[in-house]
This record gives sequence, C-alpha cells and structure tokens, in this order.
Amino acid sequence: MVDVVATNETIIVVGGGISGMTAALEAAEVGKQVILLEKRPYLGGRVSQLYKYFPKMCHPVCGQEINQRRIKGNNNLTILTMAEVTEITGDTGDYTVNVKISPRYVTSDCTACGECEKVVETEFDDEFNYNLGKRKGAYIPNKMAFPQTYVIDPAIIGTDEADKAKEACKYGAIDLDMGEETLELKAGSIIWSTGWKPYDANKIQPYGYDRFENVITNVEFERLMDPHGPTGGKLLRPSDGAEAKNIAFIQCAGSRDINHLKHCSRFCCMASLKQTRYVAEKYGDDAKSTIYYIDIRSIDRFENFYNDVKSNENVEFIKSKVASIEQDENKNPVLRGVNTEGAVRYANTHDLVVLAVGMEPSVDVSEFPVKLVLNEEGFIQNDEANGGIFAGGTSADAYDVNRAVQHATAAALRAVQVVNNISK
Amino acid sequence: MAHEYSFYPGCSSQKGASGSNQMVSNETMCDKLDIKLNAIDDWNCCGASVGYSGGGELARLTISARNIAISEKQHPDQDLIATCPACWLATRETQERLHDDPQMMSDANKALAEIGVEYQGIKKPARHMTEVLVEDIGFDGIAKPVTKPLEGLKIAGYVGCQSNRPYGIAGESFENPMYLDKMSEAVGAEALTGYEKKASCCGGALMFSEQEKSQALVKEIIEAAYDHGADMIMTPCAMCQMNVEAYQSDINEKYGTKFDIPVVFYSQVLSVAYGSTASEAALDGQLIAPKKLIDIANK
Amino acid sequence: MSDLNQKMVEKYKGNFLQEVINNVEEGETMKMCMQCGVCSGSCPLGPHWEYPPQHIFMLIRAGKRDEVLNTDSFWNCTSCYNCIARCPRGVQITHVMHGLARYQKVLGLAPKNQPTEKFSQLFWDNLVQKGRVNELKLGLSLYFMNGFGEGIKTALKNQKLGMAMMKAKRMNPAEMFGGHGVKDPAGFQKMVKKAHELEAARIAGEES
Amino acid sequence: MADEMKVAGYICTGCGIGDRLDAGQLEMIATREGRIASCKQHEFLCSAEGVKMIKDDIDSGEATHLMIAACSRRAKTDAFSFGEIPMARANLREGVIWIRPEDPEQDETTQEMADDYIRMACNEVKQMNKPERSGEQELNKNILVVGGGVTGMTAAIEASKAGYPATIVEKSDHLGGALAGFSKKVPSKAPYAEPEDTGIAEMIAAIEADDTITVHLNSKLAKTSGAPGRFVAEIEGAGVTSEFGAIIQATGFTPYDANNLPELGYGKTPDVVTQLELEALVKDADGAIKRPSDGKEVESVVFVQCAGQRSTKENHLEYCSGFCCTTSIKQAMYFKEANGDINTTILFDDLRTPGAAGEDFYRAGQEAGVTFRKGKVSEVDGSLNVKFDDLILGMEDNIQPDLVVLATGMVPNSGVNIEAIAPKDDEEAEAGEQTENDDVVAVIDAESILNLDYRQGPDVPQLVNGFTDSHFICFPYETRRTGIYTAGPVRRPMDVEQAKSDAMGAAMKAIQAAENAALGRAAHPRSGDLSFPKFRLEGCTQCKRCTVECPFGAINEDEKGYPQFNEARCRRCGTCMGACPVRVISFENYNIMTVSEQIKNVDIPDEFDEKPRILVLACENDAYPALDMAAATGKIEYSAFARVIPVRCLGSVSTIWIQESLDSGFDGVVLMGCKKGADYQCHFVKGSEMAHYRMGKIGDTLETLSLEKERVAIYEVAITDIEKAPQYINDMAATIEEIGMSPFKF
Repeated sequence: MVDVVATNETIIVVGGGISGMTAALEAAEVGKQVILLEKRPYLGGRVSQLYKYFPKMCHPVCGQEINQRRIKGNNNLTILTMAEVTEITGDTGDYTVNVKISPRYVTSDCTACGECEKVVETEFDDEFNYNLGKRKGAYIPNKMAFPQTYVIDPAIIGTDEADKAKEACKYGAIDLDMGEETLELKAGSIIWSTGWKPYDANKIQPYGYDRFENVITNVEFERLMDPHGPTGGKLLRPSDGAEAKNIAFIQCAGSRDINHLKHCSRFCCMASLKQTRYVAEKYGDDAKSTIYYIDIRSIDRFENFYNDVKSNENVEFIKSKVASIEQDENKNPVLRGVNTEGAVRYANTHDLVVLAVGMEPSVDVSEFPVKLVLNEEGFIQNDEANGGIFAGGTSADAYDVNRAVQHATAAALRAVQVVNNISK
Repeated sequence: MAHEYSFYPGCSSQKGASGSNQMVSNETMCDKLDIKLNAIDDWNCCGASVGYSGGGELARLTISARNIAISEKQHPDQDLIATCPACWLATRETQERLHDDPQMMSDANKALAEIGVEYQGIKKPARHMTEVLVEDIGFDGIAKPVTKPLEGLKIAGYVGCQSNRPYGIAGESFENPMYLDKMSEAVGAEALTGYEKKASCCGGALMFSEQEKSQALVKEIIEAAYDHGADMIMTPCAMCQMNVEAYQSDINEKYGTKFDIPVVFYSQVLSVAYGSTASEAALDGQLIAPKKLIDIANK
Repeated sequence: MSDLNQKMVEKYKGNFLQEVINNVEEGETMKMCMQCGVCSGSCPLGPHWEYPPQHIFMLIRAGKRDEVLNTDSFWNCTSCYNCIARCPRGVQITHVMHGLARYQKVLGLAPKNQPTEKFSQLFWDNLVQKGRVNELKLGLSLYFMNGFGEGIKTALKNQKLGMAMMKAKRMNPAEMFGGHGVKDPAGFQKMVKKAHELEAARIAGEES
Repeated sequence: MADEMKVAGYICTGCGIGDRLDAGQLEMIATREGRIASCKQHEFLCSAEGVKMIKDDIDSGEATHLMIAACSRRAKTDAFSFGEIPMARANLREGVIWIRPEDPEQDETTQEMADDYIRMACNEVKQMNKPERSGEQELNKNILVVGGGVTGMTAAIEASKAGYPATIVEKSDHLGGALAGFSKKVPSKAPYAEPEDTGIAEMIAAIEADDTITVHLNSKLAKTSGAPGRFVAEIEGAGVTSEFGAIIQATGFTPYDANNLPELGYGKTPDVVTQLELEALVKDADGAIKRPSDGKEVESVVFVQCAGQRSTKENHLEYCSGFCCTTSIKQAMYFKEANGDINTTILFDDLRTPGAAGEDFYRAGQEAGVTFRKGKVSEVDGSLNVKFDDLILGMEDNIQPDLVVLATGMVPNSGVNIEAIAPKDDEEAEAGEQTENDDVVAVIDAESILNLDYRQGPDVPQLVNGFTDSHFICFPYETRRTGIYTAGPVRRPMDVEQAKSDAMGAAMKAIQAAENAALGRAAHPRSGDLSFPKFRLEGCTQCKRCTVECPFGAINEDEKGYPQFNEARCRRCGTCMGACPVRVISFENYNIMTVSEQIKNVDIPDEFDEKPRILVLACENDAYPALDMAAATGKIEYSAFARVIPVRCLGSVSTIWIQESLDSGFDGVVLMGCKKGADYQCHFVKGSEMAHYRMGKIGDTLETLSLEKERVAIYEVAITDIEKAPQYINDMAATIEEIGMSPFKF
C-alpha cells in the first residue's frame, strides 16, 4: 500500500522523463515537498532510449546517474512509478489529483538479483527497444532502470510462469496479488511534463514504413546503434540482417506538413547529423550517409557541428523532400524526388532509410485530465487560464534535451512561486 | 430494402461509348446487390480532366453545378453517385469550390440562370460508386451474393488516380489503397496486394495527345502486374481501363513486349462471381478477352 | 503581344506573384510553397517538364513572367493529383497548373502545336456542342488536328483499335449522326458563354 | 551519545553472497583484522528487518560508524540510508561475486577479493567523521541581477514573485535593453500569426510597483566578492555596497558590428540597415516607413539573412544566432501591414523557424505575401543593387529595393575571457586550460562585468563562441562560478521568449543557491553534501596548486598566499585535495586517509604466490557505475586481483596514493575518469583533465622506484563503457604477467 503525504504546499510533477526529473529535483533541492509521478515502471523517459546526445556525443545515462543520485539523496522527493493521473480538480494552490497506480507485482524488497528473470520463459516485445528486441515476462526495463526493481508483465499473471517467478525470489519480493491502487493527492501546483512521442511513421504513406522492412525511424536507429541495444550496437538492416552502409536520412518525416504535424520538431536535424556521426564512427570511409532536407536547422553552436558533418565527404546533403519510396528486388529502398537546388531528378538506391520523425505531445489533447490552454499542435500554452498547472519540457513545444531541461527548470520556479505564496 | 441513389452515368458510360462495358456490368452488379440507381435525366458532361483549358474554371464548375442542381431537383434525398472517377471528382470539386468561394458561387448561378437553373450549394458530397460498395454495402455485403467464388484468380487491383486522389475512399491511403484487393478477396479471388503500381498514373487524357509519354507509363503498370503473376488487371476507372487495355499492341510494337493481359472493371468481376453470364458482365465488351473470367461465367 | 497580355503587364508592374494569385485558378494557394520539391518529384511525366511545378512557383515569386508564360511545362499535367496529395503546404498544384495553362491561353501565349492544348480545346468544343462528349467525332477530329495528311495516317494507325472498339460495342458509328446530348444544347451553350464572359470580365478587372 | 567511535559491521549473505563466499571468514576478518567493535551477518540485510537491526544498534549507541558489506554503494540506497552517520560499503555483490565466475578453481582468489574489501571498508570508515555544516553563511534571500534587459527584468520579477527580493544593476540609463528599441516582438501565443507588443512597458511598470525590486541605472559592478549566501557587490554609480545570496548575469548581447560587412553595402549608403536599426526606423515612423537617405517611402525591401553569420570568414560569426529568421519575417510584416503592395523579399540559406511557434509564424509570413528566396548574396552596392545567386533557380539574379536589411547576429556581453588573461601559471598552461575556447569570436566587451574578486579571474568562464553556456546538455545552468547563473543571449544566442524562460530557470537556480548556502549544502552535482574542505595551515607551503586547479574558482589566496576556502563556492569534488602536494586538505568523510587506509590494508601476497594486486581508482560518477553495470550483465568478468576504490572525481586523486600503493607492493594502478577536453564529460569540468596532467608526471615517481611506467595507466571511461572498463583492468593484469610482479612486496 502506497502512503504519501501531500498538502496544498506540495508540488506534483507528472512525468518522469528528463524534464520531469529536472523540475522535481530543482524544486525539491530548494526545500519543497515534491511528488513525481511516472507512468512507466522506471524514470528517464525517452532520453534513456537514446544512444548519444548531440553536440557532445556523450551518453544520456551519464546525466541520469547524477540525477538518480540527486534523487537518492533527497528526502523532499517522493517517486511513484506506474502511476497515471486520472483526474485533476480544484484550482491554483488547492488541487486534488487522482492517481491510478498499476501493479508492478514486485515490492521494494527486490534486490534486482535477477533470479525471477532466469526462470521465466515467456518473451514479449521489448518496448524499451521500440519492439526491436524481446524481453522476459519478468524483467528490469533497462540497465539503468530506476528504481532498480523488477517488473512482472501483467500478461503472465495467473499463469504458472508467474508462480515460477515467485518461487525463484528468495526475498518474497514478488506479490502476485498486488492490485491496482488509486490515490487522491493534494497539491498546490502541478508541473505537466509528460513529454513527447515519435510521430507514427505508418501515417507517412509515401515512405512505406508500413510496407518496407528497411525503412525505419530515427528513434529506432538510436537503439540499433546502442551497444546495449537489440543488435548489440551493430547496424543491421531489418530485412536480411546485413550491415547497412548506404543510409538515407529523410528530414521532416511528418513534420512541417499540414497532412501530419504542422510544426517543426526542432531536434530532428541535429539528431540526423548526429546519426551520420555514428555511421562515420562505425565505418569510416566504408559507409555513406545522405541527408534529404528542406532546411537544416542547426541553431547557435550546433552550426559548428553541422559544419563538421558537412566537411565529411561521406555525408551528402540533398535539398529535397523525398516524393516516394519504392523497394527493389533486394528490398533496397529506392528514393525518388527532385533536388530543388538545380532541379536534379533522382532515383537513389540505399540499403537503409531512416525517417527523421518528429515529436508530438505524448498526451492526446482529448485525454488531458484537466482543461488546459493548448495550441493547435497540442502543446500546452503558457497561459494564466491554466492556473497553477505549468508545462515543463516538451509538453510545451518541440525541444531538444538542453532546451527541455532549461524549460523544466523555469517551470519549477513557476510552481515554487505558487506554493511559496501559500506558505507565506 | 434497396439502397437508392441518384446516378450520374457520364459520357463514357453511355450505350456504345468506350465505357459501355462498365455501364452494363455495373447495372448487373447493382441488381445483385439490390442497389437501385436512378440516372439523372438530362445530365451533361463534367468537363473531365482536360476541360480546363478550353473551359476555364467558372464554365467547368458551372456545367457540373448544373448536374448537381438537376439531381437535387429530381432525387432530393438521394446521394449523387458516379461510376466514373473523373465525373465524381469534377462534381465533388465543384461542390467544394463553390462552397469556399462565394464570388464563384454567384457567378456560377448567374450563368445557370441563363437556363433557369439554380445551384443551392453543397447538401451531400457527391460519392463514387466504390464508396457505396465499401461504406454502404461493406465487404461482407459484397461477399454475400457470391455463387461462384473466383478461386485461383490472381487479380492486380489497379486503383489509378482520380478515384483515389485527392479525395479517395474513406480510410484508404493515397499511396497504397486496399479496397480493390479487399473486393477481390471478398469474391474469393487472390488479391495481389503488393502490386506497387496500383495507384500510379496511366497518362489519363494525355493518352490522346501524348501517346508515347503515356504508353511509357502504361507499360510499367502492366509490367508490374505481370511481375506479380496477375491473370488480369481490375480497375474502377473507364479511362484507366481503356488506356491500359487498348494500347497493349502499340506498346508491344514499340518495346518488343508481349503484353496480352485483360483489363476489367470490378463490376465485371463481381457480376461473374454473382453468377452472371459473360454478356451480363459485358465480358464481350473487352478488347482482350478475360478468358479465366469467361470460363467461370460459362460454368 | 495580345492586348490583354499587354494590359496585364502594365497592371501588375512586375509583381507576377500577385498577377497569378488574382487570375490563376487556386493561384492563392501557391504562396505557401516552401520549395520542398515533393510535387516535382511526384509527377508521372516530371522528366518531360521544362520547369517542374515547384520550380515554376519559384519563377513566379522571382517575377520571371516570360519564362513561366512561355513554357509548355504545365501542359504535361495528367491530373493524377499525386502532387496535391503529398504537398505539405496544401498548395493546389494540379489546379494551379491547369490554371496557368488556361491563363497562358487566355493571354494568347499558348505554345503553338502543343498537342494537349489542341486536344483539350477540341474536347471542350466537342462537349459544348451537345452538352456531352461525342467520342467518335472527338476521336476523328483528334486525328485530323494536325492537318488532313497527318490525320489519315493517325486514323489508319488507329484503325485496328477503332474496329476492335466497334466490335466490342464501345464505339458506335451512329454517333456520327446525332448521338447523345442534352435536351437543350442551345441553352447549354448560352450558359457556357455567360460563364466565359463573367470570367473574362473578372480577369480584365471589370465589374460584372 | 558516547564520543568514542564504535564501528559496527554488517555482512549481507543474500543475493548469493552467502553461497559464493565464506561469510564466517569475512566476519572474522572484520573483527580481528578490521578491528571493528562488532560484526553481524544477515541473510537479507536490506529487508525491513535487516535495516531495523542496524537502526537499533545506532539508537542504542552500539554503532557510531557503519561498515556494510553487501551490494554496491549505488544499490538499495533507500534501505541503507542513515543520515549523516559515517558509512563504508564493501561491494561484495557487483564488486566480487557478480564479476567473478562460479568456478571452484577461482573460489580462493574470489574470497580473497571479498576479504580485502572488508579490510578496506573497516579501515576507510574509521577515517570518516560526521560532516557538520560550515555555518559560514546564513540565509540571504536577495538576488543580484546584472543587466536590465528583458532577461534581467524577467529574472527580477519572477524571483520577487517567489518571495526573493531582487536588485537590478543596469549600465545604461533605462531598463528594457535591446527589446526596448523594438517596435514589436515575434508572437509568443498561438496562432503565432502577428507581431505582438514587446511588453516592456508593462514589465517596467511591474518593477516600479514592486517594492522588493531595487533598480540601479547607470551603474555597474566595481567589485564582487564572497560566495553564495554572502556575495558582496560594490555597485559603482549607485555608490552602494550590498550583500546578496546569489547572482544572475543577464548582460545580453551586442549587435554584431555591421561595419565588417562592406560587401553587403553597410556604410556605403544609409539605406542598408541592420535589423535593430530597422526597428528604430519603424518605431519612429508614423504610418509609412521611410528610408534614411532621402525619406522616400519604402516600396520594396530586401532582407539578407545570415549577414556575417554562419561563416568562417575573418571577423564573421561561425554560429547561427537563431532569432534572425523570425525577426526578418516579423519585420517584413511591418511593411505588409503598412501597405500590402510593398515588395518584401527575404534572401536566406536555411530558413530556421523551429517549433510550433516558429513554423506557424513562417506560414503566417507567407500568407502575408512575404517572398522567400533561397539565395546567397554576393554583393550590395552603393545604389542598393542586391546581387545574389538564386540557389533554386540556379541563376545569378539581382533586386534593387529601396531598403536593405541585414540580419546580423548576436555577440555575447560575457565580459573578460578569463582564459585569455588568466595569470598563466606554467602548470596551468601545460594542463591545456580551456581547449574548447580556441575559437572565441570577437570579444566585444573586454571590460569586466562582474569584477569578481576571484583568484581565477573577474568574470564567468566562457565557452564555445564566447558564450557562457555550461556545455552540459543535462544541466544547462551549471556555470563554473557557484551561485552565479547566466541567462539570456549571454549564455547562448536566443530570442525573446527563450530569454524570458531562461531568466526564470536562472532565477530558480539562484534561489536554490541562496537556500542551500544557508544550510551549508553543496550545489550541483553533489547537491546536499555537507562536507567541505578543511586545511591545516601549519602544513601549507603556499604553493597555490589548490587555488589554481579548483575548477570552480572557489579558493582565493590571502595576502600571505595561503588558500582561503569559500565553502559555498565549493562543489566538493576534491580536486584541491588531489592537487595538494603536502596533503593538508581533507573532507570529513573523504580524505587522503580514507583512501590511504584502504590501500594499506589490502593483503599483499608475497611475490611467489603469483597473485598480483591492482589498484583501481574509479570515478564514482561514470567509471564505477560502468563496472557495476558490467557486473549486472552476468557475462563480464575482471581480474580477481583488482581492488577498486571509488573516488569523487579523478581530480581528487593524490599522487601519494599511487606512490603508497606501489611502495606497499601493488603491481599496477589503473585510473579511470571521465572524458576531458572540449567535449568534456567530467562533472567537475576540469577534474579529469587535472588528473591526466598530474599522472603525466608520475613517470618520475616510478623512475625513483625504478618501476616500469606501464604499471600505471589512466583512461577516459564513459558510463556506458561496460565492456571497456573491465577490459582496462584485465589489460593491466596481462601487462603485469608480462613485465612480472612488483619487487616491493615485503
């Protein structure tokens, strides 16, 4: 049974990605009582699924380690995973937040020793790897998962697989009778940082993501490059497991398009530039990357990064929104279009296509548990009508990590302002 | 109870016109599906896809507005449907354009006034015959009257352009529409779902003015069908049907190919599956005889 | 240079974009073009265009009036609507291409011996006669649109097809005489004439 | 509670520890060799029951210090959390059984590994004390905001809203900064279709109405000293000296000097203006916008994007200022609003209008009839003829408008580039300070802004392109001057909306710094750490290593040259400790002895046992977690001869530890720290770099001991290097096999 103390001086942060973690920590480190709610069984959100960050080519888990330690050392902060907000009522300084907590079937007694995982055989698509790999029915979502506690997939509950897991646990940490819980929490202010989700590439019909195996998305590409990903960091194309060495990156796949996402998702240009660096690091001169773009949006010092990539002769830039993709007899994607610089018509064969899909708000407008002022794109506006509820990170607009963290820090102040005015 | 619609046949679907085989088979198909089509009396040409340069915008919209106005007068509560994609497109386009542009609307009515007709604006959007089948009848409904499942028949569903873009059939994609494949499957045939040319262009009206360019397009459409082992190509469009069927010998001449593949309307395929005779299904109206279909019809 | 063309040059003083917006079907929508080129890449006859659609839009913005009004590019439009379906900015490309062709014609700048230009005129004239298309007559006039000798050749070349079509009851010799039509062709023609007058007046900038 | 130290040991036998290791022997070693007061075993120590056992001992006074032998110090932290009580954790799970194979052959060495970790932990904890608050400063809630532009005003207003009084120091005679000179700003609200009011007037009104905000105009900082919680600022002009809890630097930008762009006509004719100059034109214009030269109404205007930007030419800016594309769209709309027939053409290379706001505004510009052309301008001559290469049409073209607007970029007002002027201590020079600063562009304001009374220079260190950004992706506000946060265009190029948001974030951090300073708590990344460096004056040789090497400029020198520690500036990384050749610097819970004692107490088998010993000093932020995660894979092994000691930062490693270990018979030493250099990943910025530098000199030590230099290796290890990190250890084991055991085993 989860017991949490919350008052109207409490700040509730919805979403435990990098933005939510940041907002929660910044507020907690100034002495505020904070409750962080995360829908997944672990914190870290989308960034934990990235291989490297631009522009430093450093690893997201590095910052995560620091944030996890900040959390461990902070008593003002309560973390609830597998928790979803179902309803928010009240107003600035006096909110009531209803929370649904799904059963993990594993208690805090878990030592992450891994015995349960060994005995369970049923496998499921691994959502952490965008279903590119498999995971067991008893699993730790990823190697940096925090809390470092196993999860039992609800699908094996009631099967002997679950019983096997329970038996394997020497610490009685598996509780198969665990049920859904609901909490009612008070809060003075709420930071909404549920972040983003990749645009559904199936909707971009001309590119045949739904029809061609060797057309993948940029987020999937991150998992493929990660040494701890489904391919052990090998760049293997889905159709035949061959190494991909002639890779096309299609920018604005679903972004800047009134048929899909009206907005520019901002991070995709840099993400693709970064991904060409992965390819260069892996294969040097043996591999070629081609970026099909409308405008390259590498703002501020990212321009230096863009120039570095441009100076690599194995990376080609073609100013063109690819018109369509067909597949040849070897399942190589063939890209058709016109390079608008000089009106050059092309039909280029690549062995792998990476769609730079953009970000859309992870929470559907219609699903918000409270009425907020949103823009047409579904992002939360900074509007007084939203009272004591503030967006933090990519709930507010399409941001890269640095901008999201910066924005979440600002959101923390907005929340602190509300509760400080209550306490005084 | 019967589904009733106000029907706009269009120039090619007239007796003795290039699409009369569609007309005939469509009537047969509708009988079997208990669909009643009430042709609008005194309809006129829609201007088709090449009417633009001679007609210009207003005249083109006006002549289509005339059809709609007449239809609404004659069959007030019935959806206006067309079998010809160009007719459907022109009609629906007219509805939208006049709705969005009041100036255009009043001008059109000024012209219509010359013959005492008035267009009152969009009531129900014009629909294509395939929409009726997919939405009102449904694939189960399409399967119901089947008495001769078309087992073993390999069909390349060639949707073409104008029944698919810019409006398309509800829930379908512009790039990879599936409704023809689903129809084939509904009547027991094998749908070649991977047929990648299903939505590419046959050259349309440019087959008359730019034969070489257009035939180059048709060549690819047919080639792909052969690559997938198709017994025949099935289409909803009279223009596509004509272009893909009629010029195979020309293409063979130019490219040294040996094309000889039947190109039929879905209404012909469905009719046969519903037990119609070859002539009821207007199979005698083909330039390249769909033998397998004829055999089934004659069984 | 036709009077109308002269008039337009003076009226718009090099602001060709505005001229197109005001006078070309759906011309307004091309303001939104961001030069991604998806239309150019989607056109089935793309390789045959001197300037593909997106390039034409750029020429229009750059005020390159002559280049645009002297090309026969847009006559290659097959009306497949791929461009409209894929355009990320809602530009009504197919219609704008049709509109440009029409506008070029109205200004008397239509290229000589442009087959599609000729055919589309024949088609329109044919339909206006009776309110419905007479495929037989259209076919024949099509054969002879490049003069009598040419016509005979084309006619012979297509004779096989013609016979086959008749055999298949998809071409009717009787159409030579009478054939299908609306009940009141004269009224129909009056209506079309009125429409043309209104459109001409609008382009000329006269109040109608 | 009794003052005498009582070290209580607890050995967990769960997670297979009991099955793989002889717990009895471990307990015996703890009491006999570790000589700790008591030692207990528990089969599930992190359980409620196990934890209660420990708590009871603490309450009963049986335990003043804890030795917990179980899993990694990174695991089960919720359970093993006993406030400030000194605690050492022997890592028997990730550190021993998980990285050693289950193989009878290996059991002996595996057990020896565990034995040593017990010895090490017992002796480490004895050297640890409960850290106490420094009490150096109490709560000072006043926030100093340097700069009165939109960023500074926002920071002040928002800090005040949170209950923290703010003081704005503005060098000019008015508030509002650059934005005050604007006619309108780019829209901030959906549908992002029209330019909106700058809002400056309202902000100024709000500030005037707020009695917790003080404004000093025509003022600047003559001197800033102290530390978070007790900054003292001498405000020249206002002639006041005040104390502050934290500082926000919002000094904005200086427009790039368009005189560097004669090829674009600037200076040749008054009708070539910059974006900022156009704003002034528009502001002054009533109705029609007229051109400067002859007052003719502008009927045609051309905007040249990236003027002197995104270019590697001399005196150009290599970066993209980000705000200029939307600004030109906005300015084109000024003309369109005035008269729709005015031709407005924007010549761009890449149009950069990111996000929902940006792209909506771009479309709004197109709707308004603004013409966009992808073109590279080659020349604008005196008669305003704009020559350019149209990249889409692939042709040379030209336009002759009435007015040309150059979209020039932002140059940060980041004050003095301290790396450029810093007293170049030879050592520092060699250490390659601030390699990422090679490409600093046009330092506009050579005059200091903060005039910090810091050993390491008067301003905040600059980063790429002269901006003060932290270059931390995950922690954008971490400057290297604790309690001083930069915001707005001085941190990185940005537009108004981002600057306002940035100001709020900086205000958040400033408030936090003030609060934590009052409690003696460390700032990021060791947030909350109460320990701080203490030093023995008697031993100090005034060598200045610590003051030079502190990455955060936390240490000053008094007139005698002794270090003056400023706890609240300190990030507790221990780089000073590692730097001190005479070992006078220490933390209560982390010092030379806590590590030395571990090294000394490792059992060194004699030479002929063929059991070498490898000392591994691993950064606790990345290398140590990497080893943990390697263990968690269950597939990776490393040598049973390794003894791993986590350190706060490689910068805290004292060469004495290396020397001692080699003296006492260790056969090899492996150091693992974070990436250094331009794309550094060291959480203390310079720590790893310093360590590398020092180790460069370890060669001498080895020589005096006449040992092979291969016996000491230093590596950059990222947290994801879960294969590499163990491999480096195994490599050392292999090296030792090659070159033989150390002769120093007694």
